[in-house]
Amino acid sequence: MTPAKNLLTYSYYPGCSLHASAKEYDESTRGLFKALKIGLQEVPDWLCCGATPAHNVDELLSLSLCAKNLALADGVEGDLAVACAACFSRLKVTQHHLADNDAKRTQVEYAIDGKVNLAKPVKHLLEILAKDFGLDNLAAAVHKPLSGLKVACYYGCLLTRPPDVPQLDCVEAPTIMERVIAAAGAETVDWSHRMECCGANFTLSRPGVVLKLSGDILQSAKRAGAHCLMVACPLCHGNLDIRQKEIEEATGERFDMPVFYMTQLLALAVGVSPSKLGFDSMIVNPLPLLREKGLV
Amino acid sequence: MTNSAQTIDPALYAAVTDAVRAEARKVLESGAVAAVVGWQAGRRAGTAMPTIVTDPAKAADLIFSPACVNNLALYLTKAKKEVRGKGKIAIVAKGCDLKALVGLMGENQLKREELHIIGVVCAGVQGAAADRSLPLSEATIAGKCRECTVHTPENTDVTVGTLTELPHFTPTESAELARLEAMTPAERWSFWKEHFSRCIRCYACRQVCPFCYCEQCLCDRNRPQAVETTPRPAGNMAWHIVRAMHLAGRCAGCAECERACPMDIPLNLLNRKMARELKELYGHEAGFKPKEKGPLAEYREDDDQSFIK
Amino acid sequence: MSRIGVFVCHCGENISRTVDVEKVAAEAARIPGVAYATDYKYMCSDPGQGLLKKAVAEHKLDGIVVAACSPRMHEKTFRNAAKSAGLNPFLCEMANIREHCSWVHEDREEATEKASAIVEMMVARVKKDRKLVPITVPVTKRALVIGGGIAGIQAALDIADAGHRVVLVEREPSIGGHMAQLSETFPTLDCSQCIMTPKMVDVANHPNITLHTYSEIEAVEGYIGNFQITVRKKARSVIEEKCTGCGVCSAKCPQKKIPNTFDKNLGFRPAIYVPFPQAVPNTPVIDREHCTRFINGKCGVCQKVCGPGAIDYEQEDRLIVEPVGAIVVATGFELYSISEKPKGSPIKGYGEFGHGTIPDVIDGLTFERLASASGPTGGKIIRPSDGKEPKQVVFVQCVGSRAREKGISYCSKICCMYTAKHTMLYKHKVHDGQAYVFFMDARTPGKSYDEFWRRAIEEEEAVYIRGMVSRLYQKGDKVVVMGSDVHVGVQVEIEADLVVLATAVQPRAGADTLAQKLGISYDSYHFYSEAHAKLKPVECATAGIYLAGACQGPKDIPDTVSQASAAAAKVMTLFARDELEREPIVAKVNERNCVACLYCKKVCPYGAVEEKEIRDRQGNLIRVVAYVNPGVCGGCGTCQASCPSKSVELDGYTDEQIMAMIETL
Amino acid sequence: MHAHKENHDFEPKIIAFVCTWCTYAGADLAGTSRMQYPANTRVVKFPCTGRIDPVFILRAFQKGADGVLVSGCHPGDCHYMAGNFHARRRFAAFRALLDFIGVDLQRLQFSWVSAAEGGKWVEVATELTERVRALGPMREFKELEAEEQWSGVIDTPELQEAYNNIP
Repeated sequence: MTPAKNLLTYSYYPGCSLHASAKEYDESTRGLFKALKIGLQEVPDWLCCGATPAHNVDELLSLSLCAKNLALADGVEGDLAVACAACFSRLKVTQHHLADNDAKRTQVEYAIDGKVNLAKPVKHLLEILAKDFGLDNLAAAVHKPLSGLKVACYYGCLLTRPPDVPQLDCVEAPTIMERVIAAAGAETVDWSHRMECCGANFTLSRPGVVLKLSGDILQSAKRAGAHCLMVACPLCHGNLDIRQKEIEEATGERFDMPVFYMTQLLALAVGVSPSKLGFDSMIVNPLPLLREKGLV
Repeated sequence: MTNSAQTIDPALYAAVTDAVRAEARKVLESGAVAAVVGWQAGRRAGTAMPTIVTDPAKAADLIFSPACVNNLALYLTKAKKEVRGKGKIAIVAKGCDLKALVGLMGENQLKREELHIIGVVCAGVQGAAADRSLPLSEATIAGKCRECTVHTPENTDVTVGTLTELPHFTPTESAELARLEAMTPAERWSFWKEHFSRCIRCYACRQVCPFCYCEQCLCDRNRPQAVETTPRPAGNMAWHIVRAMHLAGRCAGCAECERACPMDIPLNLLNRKMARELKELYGHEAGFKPKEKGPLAEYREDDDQSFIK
Repeated sequence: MSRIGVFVCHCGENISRTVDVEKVAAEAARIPGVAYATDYKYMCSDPGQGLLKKAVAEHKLDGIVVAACSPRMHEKTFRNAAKSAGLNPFLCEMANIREHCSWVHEDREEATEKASAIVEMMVARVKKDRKLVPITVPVTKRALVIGGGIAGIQAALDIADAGHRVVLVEREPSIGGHMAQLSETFPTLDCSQCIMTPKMVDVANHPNITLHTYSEIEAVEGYIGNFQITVRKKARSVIEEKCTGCGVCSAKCPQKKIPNTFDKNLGFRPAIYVPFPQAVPNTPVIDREHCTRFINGKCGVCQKVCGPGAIDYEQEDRLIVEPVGAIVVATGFELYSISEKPKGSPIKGYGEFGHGTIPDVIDGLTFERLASASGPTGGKIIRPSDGKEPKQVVFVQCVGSRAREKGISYCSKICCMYTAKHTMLYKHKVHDGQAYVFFMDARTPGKSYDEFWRRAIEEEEAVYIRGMVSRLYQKGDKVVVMGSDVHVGVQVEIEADLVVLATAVQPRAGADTLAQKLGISYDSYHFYSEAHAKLKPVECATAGIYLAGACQGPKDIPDTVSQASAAAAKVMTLFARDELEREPIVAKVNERNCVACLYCKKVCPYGAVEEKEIRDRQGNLIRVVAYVNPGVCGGCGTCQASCPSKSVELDGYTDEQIMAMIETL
Repeated sequence: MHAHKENHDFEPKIIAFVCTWCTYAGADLAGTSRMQYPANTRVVKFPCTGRIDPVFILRAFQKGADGVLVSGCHPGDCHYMAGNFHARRRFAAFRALLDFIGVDLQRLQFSWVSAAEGGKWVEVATELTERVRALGPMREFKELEAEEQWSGVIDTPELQEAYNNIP
């Protein structure tokens, strides 16, 4: 059987970051999906998912925000594709939490004045690429293999945790990022800090914490011989990319480690023009590395 | 071979007939089997009847047509079961018949290695009241065939015939099942009471069922008498409940009971209902692979128990 | 017509207060088939029983209903009375008009009516009762012990000392099990080998013990008192009867670089080897997978150097059949390997802990070999990677245990104590070293256990950090341990030279396969299930099979030895009689009607149903029917409810008896 | 507690099929604890719920039971390890069948009552009795028992008279 064409189509929840600080994640996602002929239709009128702060302040609010988004997504065909690790986590947590808590569910449904769709499959882009689209098909779509590029895949806290909620891959020793990027011809490194916290939103309130934690991550990646980091979360990206200079100053160690969104690298590999992938909005300039590897 | 929008092309059956004859001759001539259980033409035009062929020359008598309604699995465990003493037996089987054969293997009544199964691709057979001169159509096809999912047998020794695209038939049995399920219990009770009251306890349903192979039926016992044997409504009700319960998780859905019933009691509705329940509860379906245990002979610790206080 | 006697008890006033017992007796007398009915103040008293016996004789009764308390209370009493009156005891039934009637109802009229109905029901039942005779089963006074660790050794020695023959089967080339691998044992720190090896020698020298090492259970047939065990004696390539154990073969074997599994791969051994110097039997075995002779036929040194000519390259596996009457299962445990996810296991791996990829991350048993005076390092604690003495050692408890999200929710029970022991052994050998322990809880119930643990902290200066470890990674020549200290509420990072993981205790691989052969049940982790958690902790639900040691659940040495002796005691109890007698509530097959659909076999929780071939006098097979082994049948009756033709029937609960009761409604 | 006796127009017949190890012992415990419940229940003891054939339930309804209770050990507590697991499937199927035939399932109760649950036994027995009492007699099967068919139909005054004259 030849691979089915044009069969996959998804509703798409970009989330706030992808319309702002992580615009390049959004652009590269759309570019990648277009190149792979996977349909992607943005959910109209979506709201903030509540991100990491809402559930610390008001649980009902955080659940209701996601419930509302799920209700909105109901109107768009296809499973719900999510790029941002935090949005993904919140949406999954909401479904998981409301599935076995009728009382909460009633409250939430009252708050959003409608039904919550707990059945709508929420899928991270990685899952779509690795499972729905398939690694073989992905490999077949690669025009420009990322050969020679040593990538440290960084998962952060939210992609696989807590256990039983996202069900993306093995909770503590996942390989899905490695498998996806290897399909695009890159080499992955075995490194220790794939799952450690980057400091997240302490970046504003206690930057010192972020400098330490993100610094450890960069050191570990460098120790393993990686040329660059690959992430799937706008906040991690911010900490590792924007704060990299400060970390270098604090530790006195040079990293020069570009931090890519996974879709940027994949889109590059399947032949999307580099000019459309937002490389210019990255703080650590990736172009020298990409040129060196003959990728641009 | 093409089927017009409404009818099934008889050529499909003709092709199967040729292939069955050739296969039967081959296995009889080579001595691979001692006999072939199949169908031959009946005395009246357009009819068919079961037959056992032992002479290669008689292989040409075998046919396959929409009149081949009988489930031949029956002939290996009950009527004519002595034929099995002769050696390996070939049997012609439609998808539904094959499920019965497979069920019997799971119940230790048949051994796969003692059979040579000639699977036939079947587009359907005639309903009880069909005009036998017409090709199969919405008007003539049997109820069970309208929703058949096993046109092509699997795990056979040989499967003959090619399935072409079939017309869409109204799923009358599902519709009837849905109608009953939508009724109140009281309405259902009067539905079945009316049907069962007509039962004359001829036990044709039992005789024709490949799974009713007990030496002595529970319902014929008198010490103790679990089921009243006279054809009174009370005993009839008990008989049909016990029958349906005993077939639950075993029935292959050949609907021979319903076909054989002289009083037109819709027996397959009960079988269909139980099959669906067991599928929903335990994911069990009669299939083409023998199972070590049926759904009512195994369990999972986390089986549904929402009905238990 | 039957002649039933009905005896209505007042139970002092317990029944008669709410039930009009005279009326119940009077109504009972009117039931067809009742030849005699009376009431009495205390039926269970001597005069009451006397009354019953007298009535049996006087009225020639052929069935008895005692309407009194629950049968759980006095059924035995009245059946014995019936028996001494010459009646088959199973023709005596009780109508429960106390617990189920007089005590739960206040209205006298209602209660009396109900009591009469209950009596009527039981009279109907008694009419269908059949005489039953207790089943006797002969007992072969010979025991099989599976597993030659401390549990199996203890059980075998106890049974053998009681004068019974024992067959001990061990999978490895030597008995000894895990205890032989340990260095010193808690809480006394006595040397494991010093207390273990004498027992091993006792086994070897015991006239009542037949030892099969390098052997496995191939098949189990039969039932309590009458098992037939087929043992596969794997080809050793060394003739046990000829070998003197001189060790020249091992010394001369050119192939010397095979990882020593007994030493947890820390050292090497030749292709012909005994697992450890004190092995019992001291007979080597050729590891055919690694022996050059078996790989390419190009060696033969051992055969040449063997004086007694004990080497036999052509030796094949042998099957030995041993008849036994009881089985003790003592297959022990293994440590959960976190580096790889066992195939088909629901247990998730621990990739983030680096065991198997970081050489200086080891498990507890490996540490035992490092610390053992007879181990590969002679008891010197060194790192596997570079042989240096580790100055900072981190011990991590509960790796795999009590981790529901990883697939194991139970506590492995021994790790708290052995980790405390490890910190002590380490401190005794590396005086300037520092031990850290990450722990969730310290569980130290047991005689002198908590004192031992406290000593590790207070005297041996182990630093206990309450918290979990999230990740281990190699950084230079150190292993960084990232964890948390929940008491202080901080994240902790320790750069360790060596990390020791207390990984979960699991049943032996293949425990499920053996259980299926034996027909015993096991839990989702494959630990064997005892018949009752409290009151039958060493019996299996399958009669005649007993459990000892960690195969039933994680256990330390004292508990293991206690359970082994308990299992041995159970075996001796069984062997104290020549014949076994049991209640005849068992299923029987009506072979005339059975069509061998074998639904009974499929549902039987005891594996008591077999296929039976019926043959004519010439030996021709007529047909196959089901057969219920009365020695194995537990008497639940699930077979009967599942039998389409009711060709199997449970004595004491036949369809006739039940239906007769229903008919009285 | 000396509640006055309530008079009901209809007292249902309830038959309880119970296993000896758990529910029978639970009912005994209700007795030794002197708990009170309606006197409508008749207990038939089985070794295990695994022994309970659906035919018994059918027969009970035919013989005049207005309600049937089937009760045994909680899952995992079975004295015979698995009898109740088999029973659970069998009864799930039988229940579905009875429902399809049109039997009101409110008259058929399944429960797990352990040897320690005297209170639960009382609760289950009371609930079923009260529910069935409110539903009224199980007419369906009783009417069937009385119905004749074929030669048995007395459909003329002559036949009726002859029938009445049978001594």
